[in-house]
Amino acid sequence: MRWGMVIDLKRCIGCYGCQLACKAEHGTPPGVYYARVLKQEDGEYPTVRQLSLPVLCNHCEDPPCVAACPTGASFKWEDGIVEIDQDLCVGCRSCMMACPYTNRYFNEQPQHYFPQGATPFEQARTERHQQNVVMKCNFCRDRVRAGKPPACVANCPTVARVFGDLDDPTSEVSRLIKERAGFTLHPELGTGPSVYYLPQ
Amino acid sequence: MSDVNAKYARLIQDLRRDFRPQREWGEGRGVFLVVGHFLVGIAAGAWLFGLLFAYPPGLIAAFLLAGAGGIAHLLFLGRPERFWRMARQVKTAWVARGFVGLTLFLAGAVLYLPPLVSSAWLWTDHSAIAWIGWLMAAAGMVVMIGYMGFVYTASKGIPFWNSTLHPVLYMAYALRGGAAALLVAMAVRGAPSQEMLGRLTTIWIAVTAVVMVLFVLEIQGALSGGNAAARRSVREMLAGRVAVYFYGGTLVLGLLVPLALVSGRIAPLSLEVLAAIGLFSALGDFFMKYTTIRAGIYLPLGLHQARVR
Amino acid sequence: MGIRWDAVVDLATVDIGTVPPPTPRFVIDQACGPIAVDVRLFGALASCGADRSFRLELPARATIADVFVRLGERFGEPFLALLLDETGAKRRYCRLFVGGYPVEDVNTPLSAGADPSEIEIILLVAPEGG
Amino acid sequence: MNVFSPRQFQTPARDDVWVPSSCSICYGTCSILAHRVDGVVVKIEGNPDSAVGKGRLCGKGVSGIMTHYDPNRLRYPMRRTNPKKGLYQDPGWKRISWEEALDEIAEVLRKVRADDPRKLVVQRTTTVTASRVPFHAFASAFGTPNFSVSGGGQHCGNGAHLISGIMHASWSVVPDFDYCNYAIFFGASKGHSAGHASCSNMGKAADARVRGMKMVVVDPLCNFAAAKATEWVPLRVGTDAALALGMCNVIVNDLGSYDGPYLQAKTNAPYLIGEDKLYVRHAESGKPLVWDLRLNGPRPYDAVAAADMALEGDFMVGEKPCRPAFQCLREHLRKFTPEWAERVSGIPAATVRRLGTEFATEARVGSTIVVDGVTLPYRPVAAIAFRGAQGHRNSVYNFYAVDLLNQLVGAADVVGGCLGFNPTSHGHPDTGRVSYVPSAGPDGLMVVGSWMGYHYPYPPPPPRLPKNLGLQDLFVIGMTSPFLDSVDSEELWTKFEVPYRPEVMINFGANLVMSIANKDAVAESLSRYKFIVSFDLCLTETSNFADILLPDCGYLQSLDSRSNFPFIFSLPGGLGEWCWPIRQPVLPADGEQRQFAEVLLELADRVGFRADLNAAYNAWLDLQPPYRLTGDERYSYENICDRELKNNFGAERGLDWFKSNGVIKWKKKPQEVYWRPFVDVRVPVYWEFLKPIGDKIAAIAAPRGLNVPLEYYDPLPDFLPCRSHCCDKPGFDFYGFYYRDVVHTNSFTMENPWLDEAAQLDPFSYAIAMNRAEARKRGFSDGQMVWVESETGRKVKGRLKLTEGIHPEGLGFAAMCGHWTDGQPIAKGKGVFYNDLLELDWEHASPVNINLDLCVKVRVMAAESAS
Repeated sequence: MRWGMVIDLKRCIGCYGCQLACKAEHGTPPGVYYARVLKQEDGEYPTVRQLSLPVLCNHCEDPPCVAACPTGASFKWEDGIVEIDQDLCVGCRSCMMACPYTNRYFNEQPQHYFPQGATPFEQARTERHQQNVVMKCNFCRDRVRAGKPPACVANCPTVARVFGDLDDPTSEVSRLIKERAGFTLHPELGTGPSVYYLPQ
Repeated sequence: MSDVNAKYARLIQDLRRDFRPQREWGEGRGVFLVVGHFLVGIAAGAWLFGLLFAYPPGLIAAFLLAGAGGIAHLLFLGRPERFWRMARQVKTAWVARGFVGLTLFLAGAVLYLPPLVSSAWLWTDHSAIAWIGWLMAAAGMVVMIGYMGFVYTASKGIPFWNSTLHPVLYMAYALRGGAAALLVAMAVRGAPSQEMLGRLTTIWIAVTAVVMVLFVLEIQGALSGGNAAARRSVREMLAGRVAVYFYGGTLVLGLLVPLALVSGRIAPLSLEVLAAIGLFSALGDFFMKYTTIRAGIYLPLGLHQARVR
Repeated sequence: MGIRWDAVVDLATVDIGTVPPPTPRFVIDQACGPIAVDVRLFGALASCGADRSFRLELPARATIADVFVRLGERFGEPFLALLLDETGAKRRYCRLFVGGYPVEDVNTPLSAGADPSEIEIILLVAPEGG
Repeated sequence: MNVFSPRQFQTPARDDVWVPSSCSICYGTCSILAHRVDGVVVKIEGNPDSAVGKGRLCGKGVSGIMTHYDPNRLRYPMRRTNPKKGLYQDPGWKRISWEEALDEIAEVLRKVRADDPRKLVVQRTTTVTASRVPFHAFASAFGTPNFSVSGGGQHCGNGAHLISGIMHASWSVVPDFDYCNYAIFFGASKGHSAGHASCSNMGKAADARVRGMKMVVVDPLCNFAAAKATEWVPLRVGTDAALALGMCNVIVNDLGSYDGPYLQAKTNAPYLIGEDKLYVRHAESGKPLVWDLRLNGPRPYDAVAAADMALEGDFMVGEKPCRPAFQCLREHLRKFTPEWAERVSGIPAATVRRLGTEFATEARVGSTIVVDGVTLPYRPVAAIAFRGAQGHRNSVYNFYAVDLLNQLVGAADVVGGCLGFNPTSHGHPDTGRVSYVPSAGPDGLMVVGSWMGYHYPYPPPPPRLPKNLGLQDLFVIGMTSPFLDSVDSEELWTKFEVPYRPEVMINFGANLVMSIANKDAVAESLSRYKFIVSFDLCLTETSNFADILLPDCGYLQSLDSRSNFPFIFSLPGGLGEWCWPIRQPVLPADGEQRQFAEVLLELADRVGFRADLNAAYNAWLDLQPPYRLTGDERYSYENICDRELKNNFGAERGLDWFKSNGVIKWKKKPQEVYWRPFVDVRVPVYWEFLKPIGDKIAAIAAPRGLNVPLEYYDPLPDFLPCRSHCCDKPGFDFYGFYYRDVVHTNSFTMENPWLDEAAQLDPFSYAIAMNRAEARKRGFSDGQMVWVESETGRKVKGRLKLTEGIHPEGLGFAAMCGHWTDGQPIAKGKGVFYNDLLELDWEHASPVNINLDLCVKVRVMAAESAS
């Protein structure tokens, strides 16, 4: 059992639906993004391509962040999901330096979005998060265990995201990776990401 | 705009960039991490030379520096009240190892030092307790000299730090710092012998040479290594955000001034001058670490790479 | 362009749907005798001087068109111009309901039931964007 | 995997429910499930039960929570204490009670209604689709024809909707994503960003990409649609018609691969045109004549089999030389050579030729396909235009020219072609409602079966000396008008002897100061009003001009019975399901907020025209016995919604049923989606009706000193330059234009901190896009602050984003940002206020559909860098 995600760059239009659905799901404070969409361009006028790359924690098979964490706050579940136990984090941020995908955030930003203070939503959601610890995506583990896909997957208007078991060769994720030449980011680092991308 | 809001605004700007600078270590409260690493390194070196030269003031200085270094680390942590948890992952995490090393060292020093200073102590410097202390401190010292570089090498997110030279470089820093600390100590408490002072000076010059060579190799490696982020880091250091600290701190204060002093042209080599050399070189080491850390640029997530692969 | 475009589909076999017949679903009684209708004017029509509710007596087999003629006689051309365009056709934004059912075709005959059928007329706002 | 229905989430123990409702962050109005836990909305997800969004939302939709919980929301009615009105005048708001507010408003309305009801202007934002009926009903009942949708229409707008209506009987067009193989987009982002049925289209477009649909995107900027296209074709801003006409010429005159049978059967191509450019008509019936090839003589169009109608040739009818409309079109197109197109648009002639050839080839003219057992014409190509192509002075011809591509190859509302959004509905199987089908109007040309208002695109009413402040009854091709607010409105009203002036405005959520053109023009027109009452969520730059502010309920606190009707507006087009969702309150009103619809009913009672309002609701909702509102009885808005639902879906399916079920849906039939072959209507490939209208308008306007350039009323499309194309002022070498951003809705969402944050992270959202090479030439660097100045000296400031993805002459701005009100602290100072560069007058409006010209020639100057 190893949870993984496939993101189809051919489908993705970079609408930020995932990034914002994630914000709503986790109530992350300003400056903390479990999911993001990167925009870059490639080529020269007029043969140029605008590219969108949705990123999130890769839940690596061999996660450098876990190795670098002195307290064991960063750890890996048996289902492959890498998570942070915020009660254990001392905020040394070694994991942020260790993660080659810059998907970890140190929660020292403002804790609410409006100058007037926390909204009822933020009181209910954001205030569950501890300050001065490192935060990141956990593949919506609670949703997954309740039989629902992660928020970013469930919401994607272009259905660009598929979630499933990478260990099961018959799962849709495995099939897509095989059929459409799925690839991971920075494979040369040997981290074994569980997030795969399908080419444009 | 308040401090947090300023941080937030800057984070947003950073996230828009292809090459995002690391700001967690070395900026704001992060500067305490640099100070901590700096002090702990010197402490380890000082302890080493203190033992070699059987020079108690050096050992005391080392102990004080290590203590200060520990405190600096606590000031850096997001959750200092949980510091003790850092011992948990020694198996994999260099930070954990460093923490254990420092703890060993401090504890050991507490056992070993007192009888050395006052004869009227609960146990003598030849007692088993003292010997255990000596062993613990020595072990801690070894870890403290060794671990720091690996913390950076293990940081896959910052290509500039990945070089295998980093650990060696940090060991050299420790020795150079240690030598410097001893010079200062001797300036304050008086040198046991001219001959010892001479040897120490020679060691300092030798280590300094090694540090310089290693540093140049590291820069050269980063430039030739082919990693855009690493090259970007070097640019930050030589011509970017932290260039001023590099030239002013590392080169002028840390290298030119001490060399000028060593040359003896400015003033005859007195104990005070050697102390000054020690201080300046230590300062230089600080800035060398500071600039290296500040120049850290995260490995970018290239969409081109993602697309073409 | 080999195939006849308009011969492609078989109108006979496919349910192509139609707009519900414009003819209202109230009884159309062919019996002779005058028809009485209560006319109610709303909105702009009500607030332009005309009395907003009155009864009209019309001959047998009268149609909506006849009602318009009477309205013209009663309130004059400017008023009628609000309801009909220069070509004499009912303006689209002039909505007309007989016995509660919408009527578009002005040639629709009126019923001659026992109780007079009620005619509601209102002008709706035309433009919209977005 | 995540398909769950709202019901199974009801847990009695504590408050934890998923409430089915409708989004309202943009007019796309996707169906949502709002998750409420202990009285707090903690999540908004798409409603998988609904065809609108199919359970998925865009970034804006999921962020609605923060718009709802904005602490800057208005909570109490307020009255201004500072009589002086101006852009930077502090109104000095003072809290008042609803009683005071309603009394004062009712008093004002009573006076003006007694005096002249037309002095009331009702204005609404288009964002809340369901506000359409309540405000239209109110205006109709009150008796004013003066209705405005603020910047809506002017910006999206008069060309796109007019021509989609005339040619496809719908509000907008979209490729048949299920079957299309080759789509060419002109300044459109359908399926890739904002817009009607945006989320649903995103999914359909993605499926099409994976299926292998080729997409060519013609746009000065390589962004949302272009990023996913097989080919991006940059062009000079506002010259879309040139490319389209060049392609038409290639298709008709070089390749001759047009769909003759379609043109014969479904267009006015065979109608005979005389030298006066008008139809040659049958003496008795007055019907247009066609040339009957079998009898070799002229006969009324409805008396001849389509196959026998001549498309080409020169004929004599009596003494009159004439030729089929198609012959005229064909001749007319000859002058639009690819080389000419290149000169105008900057697109290489070779590319124009290639695109024309590809389009004609991919059209597979003459082919058929079987869908759900029904044999249908198959034309898997679509030419789609929207906001970008039509937002110009040459609005009509740009859009007309693009749609001609579809008409020439018969790719209109058939499988794989260009589809209107749901132009034909046979209604719900149980009730047969709501059902509508396009019908044949004057001269056999198509009249829409369903529309947003009663100003139908065809047939246009005869022009008259205008009585409406917007002058749409003179410029009858136009729909929404700039003349309510333009700098020359008073001048125009005087010229045309408009017998009254606007005095009172009811504004619903529209931020007119920012949403139409430069703020000074709008400010001037707003300060002319004696009294303005504004329903708002937060203070806006426009509410600054209001006398009384009313705190509206947000969409999570509101009830509406028709989130997505009319279907032609924002129900996804193409195959799939019909779907009727509602909106229902998830949370109670905060403070003294009240939903606008209830307030309007209350006002009608106080002013004393409830009977008229009831009648107006009956008419707008087509309520029929037994659900009609009677007399002046006081119905609540909830009651009216309940009646509409029962009226449409049967007694058992009232509001309660919808509250627990969320939506009702039923399958679309192929003959509804691909209706064109089944409905005997023709569309104009030769706009004969335009000429007489132009002449009539000129006859009214000329004597009154307004020159109407008649070249805009020629029956056949041409390329007519915008003002910006004629600017030769030295230094002014960029065409400024704006585009809709994917994370923002008009000027509304910058105050939502999640969306604002996403926009800040995006390289383009708050920046000004400039071609990198051009920037280098001028010594500009990425991230530099610059001033952008129009010919007339209007200036906006912004941060440059250098990109390879923009035409060298283009300067791209996203959305309508740059707020300055303190009432929206998050939005304040973010992004660039592009509209402030736009002129608002007759000179910059299309003389035919009065669409505002949204491009402007500008120069760029370095500004002292900030941030």
